[in-house]
Amino acid sequence: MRALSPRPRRAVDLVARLALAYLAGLAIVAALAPLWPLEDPAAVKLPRALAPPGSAPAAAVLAEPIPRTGLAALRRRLFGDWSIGPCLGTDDLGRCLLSRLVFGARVSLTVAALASLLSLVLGTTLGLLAGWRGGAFDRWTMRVVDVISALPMVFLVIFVVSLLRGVRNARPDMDIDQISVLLFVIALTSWLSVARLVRAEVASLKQRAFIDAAVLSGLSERAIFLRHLLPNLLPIVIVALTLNVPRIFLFEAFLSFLGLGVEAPSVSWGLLARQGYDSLTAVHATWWMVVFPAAAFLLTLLAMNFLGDRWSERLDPRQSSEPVA
Amino acid sequence: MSPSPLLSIQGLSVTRSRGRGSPVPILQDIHIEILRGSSVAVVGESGSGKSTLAKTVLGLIPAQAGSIVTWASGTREELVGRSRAAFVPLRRHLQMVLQDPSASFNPRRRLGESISEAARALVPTLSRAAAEERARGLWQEVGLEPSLFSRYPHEVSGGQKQRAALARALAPEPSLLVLDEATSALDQSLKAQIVNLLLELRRRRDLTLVSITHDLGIARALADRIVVLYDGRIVEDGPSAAVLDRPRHPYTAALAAALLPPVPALARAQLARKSGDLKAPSPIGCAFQSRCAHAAEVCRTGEVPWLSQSPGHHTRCHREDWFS
Amino acid sequence: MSAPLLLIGLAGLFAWAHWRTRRAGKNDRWAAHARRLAWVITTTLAVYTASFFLMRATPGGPFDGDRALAPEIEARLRARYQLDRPVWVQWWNSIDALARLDLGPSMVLREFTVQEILVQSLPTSLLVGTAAVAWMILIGLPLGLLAARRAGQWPDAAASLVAALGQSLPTFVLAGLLIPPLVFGLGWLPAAGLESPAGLVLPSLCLGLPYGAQLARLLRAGLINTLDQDFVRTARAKGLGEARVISRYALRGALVPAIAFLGPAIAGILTGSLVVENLFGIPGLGSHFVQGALSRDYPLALGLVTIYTLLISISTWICDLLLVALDPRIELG
Amino acid sequence: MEKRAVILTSLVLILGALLLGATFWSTEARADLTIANGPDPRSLDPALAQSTADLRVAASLFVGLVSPDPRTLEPRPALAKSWSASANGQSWTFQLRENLKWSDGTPLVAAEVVWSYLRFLDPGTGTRLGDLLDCVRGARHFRETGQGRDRVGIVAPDDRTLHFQLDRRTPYFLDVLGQPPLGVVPRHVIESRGLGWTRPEHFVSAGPYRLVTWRLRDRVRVQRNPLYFDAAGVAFDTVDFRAVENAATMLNLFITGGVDFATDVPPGAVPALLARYGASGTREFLPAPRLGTFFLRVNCRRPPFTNPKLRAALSYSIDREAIVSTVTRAGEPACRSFVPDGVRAGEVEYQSARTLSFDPGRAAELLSLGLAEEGLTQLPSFELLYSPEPGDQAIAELLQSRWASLGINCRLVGQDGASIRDALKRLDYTVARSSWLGDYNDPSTFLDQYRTGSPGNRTGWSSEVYDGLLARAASEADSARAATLKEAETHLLAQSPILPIYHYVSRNLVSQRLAGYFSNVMDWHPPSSLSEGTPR
Repeated sequence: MRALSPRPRRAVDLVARLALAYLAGLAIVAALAPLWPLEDPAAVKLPRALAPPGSAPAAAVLAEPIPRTGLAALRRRLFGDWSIGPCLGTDDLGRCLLSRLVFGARVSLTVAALASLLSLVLGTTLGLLAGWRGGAFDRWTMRVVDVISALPMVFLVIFVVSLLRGVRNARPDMDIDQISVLLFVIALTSWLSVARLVRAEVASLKQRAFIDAAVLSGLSERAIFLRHLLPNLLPIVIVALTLNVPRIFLFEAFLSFLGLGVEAPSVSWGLLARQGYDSLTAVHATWWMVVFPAAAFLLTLLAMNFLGDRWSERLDPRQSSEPVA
Repeated sequence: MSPSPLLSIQGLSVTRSRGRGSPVPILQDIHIEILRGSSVAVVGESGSGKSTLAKTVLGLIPAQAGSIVTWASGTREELVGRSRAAFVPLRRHLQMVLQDPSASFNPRRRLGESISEAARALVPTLSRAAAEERARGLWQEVGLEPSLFSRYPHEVSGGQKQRAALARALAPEPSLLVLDEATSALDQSLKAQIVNLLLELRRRRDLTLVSITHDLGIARALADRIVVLYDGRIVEDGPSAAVLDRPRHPYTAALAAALLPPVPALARAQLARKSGDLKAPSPIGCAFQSRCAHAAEVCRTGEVPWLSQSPGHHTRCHREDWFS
Repeated sequence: MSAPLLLIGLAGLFAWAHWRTRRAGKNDRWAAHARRLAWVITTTLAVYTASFFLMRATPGGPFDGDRALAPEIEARLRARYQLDRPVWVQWWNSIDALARLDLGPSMVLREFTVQEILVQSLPTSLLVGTAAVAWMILIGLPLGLLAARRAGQWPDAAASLVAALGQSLPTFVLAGLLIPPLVFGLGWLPAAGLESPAGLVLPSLCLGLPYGAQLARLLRAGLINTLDQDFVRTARAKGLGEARVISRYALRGALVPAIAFLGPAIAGILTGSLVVENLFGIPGLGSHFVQGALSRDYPLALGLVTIYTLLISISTWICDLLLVALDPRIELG
Repeated sequence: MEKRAVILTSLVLILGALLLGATFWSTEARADLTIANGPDPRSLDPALAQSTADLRVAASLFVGLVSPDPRTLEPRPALAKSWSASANGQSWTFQLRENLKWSDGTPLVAAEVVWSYLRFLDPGTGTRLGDLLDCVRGARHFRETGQGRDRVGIVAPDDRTLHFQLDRRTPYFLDVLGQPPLGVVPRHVIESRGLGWTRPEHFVSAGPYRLVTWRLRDRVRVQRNPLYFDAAGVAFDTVDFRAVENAATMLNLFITGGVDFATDVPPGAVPALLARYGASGTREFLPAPRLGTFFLRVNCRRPPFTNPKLRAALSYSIDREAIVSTVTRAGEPACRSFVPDGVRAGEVEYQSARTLSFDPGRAAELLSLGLAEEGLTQLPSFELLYSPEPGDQAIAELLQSRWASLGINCRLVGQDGASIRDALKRLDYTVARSSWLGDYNDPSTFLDQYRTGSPGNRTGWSSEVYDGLLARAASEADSARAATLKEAETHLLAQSPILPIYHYVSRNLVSQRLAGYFSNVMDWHPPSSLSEGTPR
C-alpha cells in the first residue's frame, strides 16, 4: 500500500541523504577533533578577546608538552604549527569559537549518543522483560517507572550531580569525570520513555503468532529475544532515539544554564549556548557567540528530525511493499 | 501391531484470568485418548476452546488441572506442570501448525531460515548445513518452489506460507502434528491441495494428526475420529462417520446441518461472562440448553451425563433419545 | 499520629478498589479511579521519601552561609527545626506532618511556611503554565496540520524548520533572541515582570514553543498515519470536504499520541519554568524549587517536590481521561 | 457527553487560572522609586539580614542610633541625637531624640534599644553578623553561649539615655552602630507575633519606611513612615525593591525604564555600558571602589599546601591585572593587598600592605624551594572549586590556563553555593573561590577573619604572630594601630592562606532622574536619601 499523500520521493531522499551526510560528517569531525588544524579550545588569548569572525589573527598554538602519539601528534606532523584561526570569532577569553564548537560537538555528541545508548539498553531491556514476562514483574516495573517519572528531574539532577561530585572528591582514585556524571544523570532520566514504548510494543508483539511459532520451534528465550523480538522492536526504538536526542541536547544546555554542566576546560554546545546568552545584552551583542552555537544545534536537530521521520516512515510495514531488507 | 496410545488427556481444565477479575474457565474436564497413527479432529464453534486445547497440549498455555501424558519420545512423559524449558526436548516429537499462516512467520526473517532454525533448535545433533539441507528437503516435500526458499513472508502467497509452516512443523520429524485451523485462511482449491498434502504426509511419515477445525468437511476428509467441543466441554466423541452422519448430540446435529440457532440472551450472558464484562449467573445444567431445540426441564438441572451411544461413541446429553 | 491514619486510609482505598472490582467487574470506573488515586498517593509518598533521603545524603545544610554561624547558634537552629534528631525520626515526623497537609516552615525563608510560599507562587506558575500550554496548542496544532496536509512539499519543510527551531534552541537562547526585537525594537512588551497581561506573552511563549514544536511533529506523524487509513478514505469517498475529513475523522486518531504527550509536556512546562522565571523575573514556583534545592531548604524543596509530583500525576490522570474520551478502546488503568 | 464534560472542565481550569492571574494585574500603581534589588531578601528582620539585598531593604525599614552619611560615611545622628565617649574610648553614652515613635504610634524608649541589641546577640535569634558587637563587654560570651545576658555592657539608665561599656578602645564603634543589622526593632510586636512580625499586617518599625507588601520573588514595597523623626527629609513616598536575580534582566528593565536603580550589570555588558554612559556624559553607570575582595582560599591543612612557600608561589603566579582587564572590566582594582584602599582606621586612613604582585620568576623559585622542602619533584594536580557563574567561571578558566603554562596544573570543579560552603566549612577542599565584603569601614573587618579560630577563617591557617599583632593593635591608638595592622596583613599575605585577586567595585545603574546618589566604599545608597532631581 502506498501513502496517499503525494510525495516527491526523490527530493525527500536527496534531503535525507544530505541529512545523513551532515550527521556522519559532524560525527567524523567531532571524533577526530584533535586532528584538524584548530587551536586549542581552552587556550586563552586575552589580546584578541571577543574578536568578530575572521578579524583576529590565527595563533600558532600547540599543546605543551608536545604529544608523541595519537591524533594530536599526527596533526602536528600534518600541519605543524599552522591553524585555520578563529574564523568564527573568539569568545571573551580570546578562545577560538570554531575550535570550541568542534571540541564541544565531541562532548555534546558523545553525551547525547552514549546517554541515548545507555537509556536504550536499559529501557529496552526492562521494557522487553516487563512486556514479555507480564504479570507481577510487569506491574512492579511499570510502577517503578511511574514513580521515577513523577520525580521532577531538575531536582533529581541537582542532588545527583552534587552527590556524585561529592563521591568524586572523596575518592579521587575512582576518577569519575564530569562528563560521566552528566551521562549517568541524563541516561537515568531518559530511559523511562523508552521502557514504556518498548513494553507496549512487546506486549502487542507477544500476541503475534510468529512468537508462538518461535516457541514451538524450540528456541530458547534468549534466541526469541534476539532473533524475533529485537528486530521487530527496531522501528520503535529508532523513533524513541530521535525523540530523545534533542531532549538530551536541551537538557545539557539547561544544566549549563544552572551551572551544573561540563566543567572547564571541557566545552559543550550547551555551555557555548550559555556563553552566547551571556554575551547577548541589551547594550551589546557579540552575535557570533549566539548565532554559531544556535546554528549548530539547529542543523543537527533538523537533520536528526528529518532522518527520524523518514526512517519511521520507511519502517512502517504498511508503507513497505518492497522488501524491508 | 496393536494400537498403542500416543497422547492421553485426562480431566484437563484450563482457566484464564483476565485482568483482575476472577478466572474464567476455558476448558473443563477434557478426556481424550489418541492412539499412535490415528487422526483426530476437534470441532466446534469459535470460542469453544479448540485452539486453547491445542495450545495447552503444546505447552503454550498452562493447564490448571488434569494431566496430559505422551509416549511420543518413547517413554511416558507428563506435560502438565512442565516449565517452558523442560518442554523443549518434547517439541521434537510434538509439533503444531498455527492458525494464521501470514502471522506465524517473523516478517523480518526469510522463510527458509525459520525452518532450518527449528530443525537446529530441536535436533541439536544437526549441523548448520545439515539443518539447511533438511529444510530444503522439506521445502520440496511440501511442494514449494526451491526459488522461494529465501524469500520474506510478505513476498509469497498465503497457500505457500501454509506449506512453509507445515515444513517448519515437520522439521524436527515429530510423531504428533497438531493443525490449528490449518486451512481456514485458504480458498477452496488450496484447501483441497493442503488436505491432500496432509494425507500424503501422514501416510509417508507415519504421523499422528490432531486437526482443530470448525469445518466439518475438513474433519471428515482428514480424521477417523471426531471430538466435538461446546463451551469448553466435550459434548460428543466418536468415529467420524458416526459422528457426522448420525450425530447423537443436538449441537453436533445442528453443526453438521449448518443450522445452528442464533445465540440467545442467556448464552450471550455466558459469553459476556467469559470475557469478564458482566456478572452473569453461572449456568446450571446443560451449557447448550438455551440454544437447544430439544431442551426440556431436565436440561436445567444437575450434572449432564456422559453416555455411551455405541462402542467408542459417547455424548454428553440429558435427552439421550431426542433423535428418535 | 496522622501518618498511620494516612497509611491505613491508603490501604483501605486499595482494598475498596479491589473489592469493587470483584463486585462490579474490571471495567468499573469507580474502582479504576480509586486505584488511580491510591497510586497517586503512593507515588507521592515514594517520591517524597526518595527525595528526603537524597537531600540528606547531599553535602551542605540550610544554615550554611558565606559566614559561619557560631556553634551555639547553629545548634539552636538545628534544635528548632528538629534537625538534631535521628534522620529516620525526622522522616517519620515529616510524613506525619504531610498527612496533616502541613508542609512545615521554610528553613531559609524563615518568616514563611511552605504553604504560604505555595499560596504566593503557585497561581503565578499555573498562570504562566496555562498560557504556555495555550501557546503550545496554538503553535503545534496548525503547524502539524499544515505539515501533514502538505507532506513532502515546501510548507512541510517550512513547518519542520520552525519545529526544529523551537525544539533545538535552549529557552534562554530563545529568550535572548526574542527580547531585543519585541522589547527594545518594537517596545510592545515589558522586559520583565507580570505587571500587565503583556508581561505574560514572552515568558509563556518561550516556555511553550519547544513543546509546540514537539506537538507539531507528533501530530504530523499521527496525521500522515491516519490519513492513510480506510475510514478516512471512506469519509473522503463520501464526498466530505477535506477540512471536515480532518477535523471529524483523522484528527481524532492523530490526537491520541499528541494527548499522551500532553501529560509529560505539562510536567515539563511546570518544572521547566525556572529558567523563564529567572529570565523574566516572574514570581513563580520554579525558582523557589531550584533555590530550595540549592540552599538545602529541606522543607521547601521537599514540599515543592510533593506538589510537583501531585501536579504531574494529576495532569497525566486528566490526560488519560481525555484519551479514554477520544478512544474508547483504551482502558482506564 | 463525557467529551463535553472534559472540555468543560478544561475551560473552567483555564478560566480559573486566568482569573487568578488577573489578581496580579489589578494591583497597586507604580512606586515612586523602583530598585532592582537582586535576589529575594531572605528575611526582613534586620538581625537576620546577611546579603547585600537583605541589608538594602533592612536599611530602609529600620534605623539605628547613628546612620552613615551617604556621601562621606561619617556617622550622623539618627535615633541618637548626640553621644560622647570616655577618654579611654571604652565607655560610650548616647542621648536619644525626644518624641521618638514607632510607626504604630507607640513611643520608642531606650530600654527597647537595649532589648534590640540583646536580641541581636541572643544565639536563639540566629544572627549571622553577631560578631559586629564583639567589642561590647560580655557580648561575645553571651552570643556564643547564651549565658550572661544581664552582664552585657549595654544599659539604659533612663528612657532617653543609653550606655555602652566596651572591652577595648574601638575606633570604628560608631561605624558598627550605623550598620543596618543594628537597626532597632519593636519589642512589643516581636514578643507578641514571633517570627511573623515582619509581615505587612503586623509590621512596625522606626525607620524611614514601613512595609506595605512582601511578595516573594516579586517585590518588597515600602511606604514613607510619617512618624519617622526625619519624615520630611524622605523624598519618595513609595519604594519598590524588586527581586530580579538575573543581571541581564536588570539591565533590560533599566533600559526600558522599568526600574530606576539596578544593583548589578551582566559582566558582558560592562565595556559597552562604560562606553555608552561614559561618553554621553550622563554617567548612569559609574563603578566605584567598595570594601570587598574576591580571593581564593587555600586549605592550609592539605598537603602539599601546608607549605607556605607553595601557597606563596600560587600567589605570585596570578596575573591579577589580566583578570580585571579582561573578565571583570568595570575598573576593579587588582589586589596588591587583602584590605582594599580607602579604608579608614579611626582617624587615619589605613595604608594596606601592598606586597602582592605578579612575578612568575619568583613564583617558579618559590615553587622549586617549596617542592624540595616537601620532597616532591612536581606539584601534584589540585582542585580549584569555583561557582559556575559567568564571571567566576571565566576567572577560573583564566587561572587554570595561566597556571598550566607555569607547570601548575589544577582541575576546575564547579559546585553550587551550598556545596562550596559545605566544603569550606569542613575544610574539604584544596583551593576555593571566596569573597568578603567589609561590614564596616575599618581594616579589622577583613583582618579579624584570619585570627585563629575565627569562624570566617576556614583555611585551617593559624599563626601566633598574626594573633599577637591583632591583639596588640586592639589596644593601640589610631596611627600605631594602623601600622600594626599593616604588619599583620603583610604577615598574612606572606603566609598566603588566602590569595586576593581583585577588589570589588559597585556596579549600580542609576537613573539620571535621581539625585542624592554618591559613590562610596560601602556602596551605601539608602533610598531615604535619594530624591527626584537633576543629574548629579
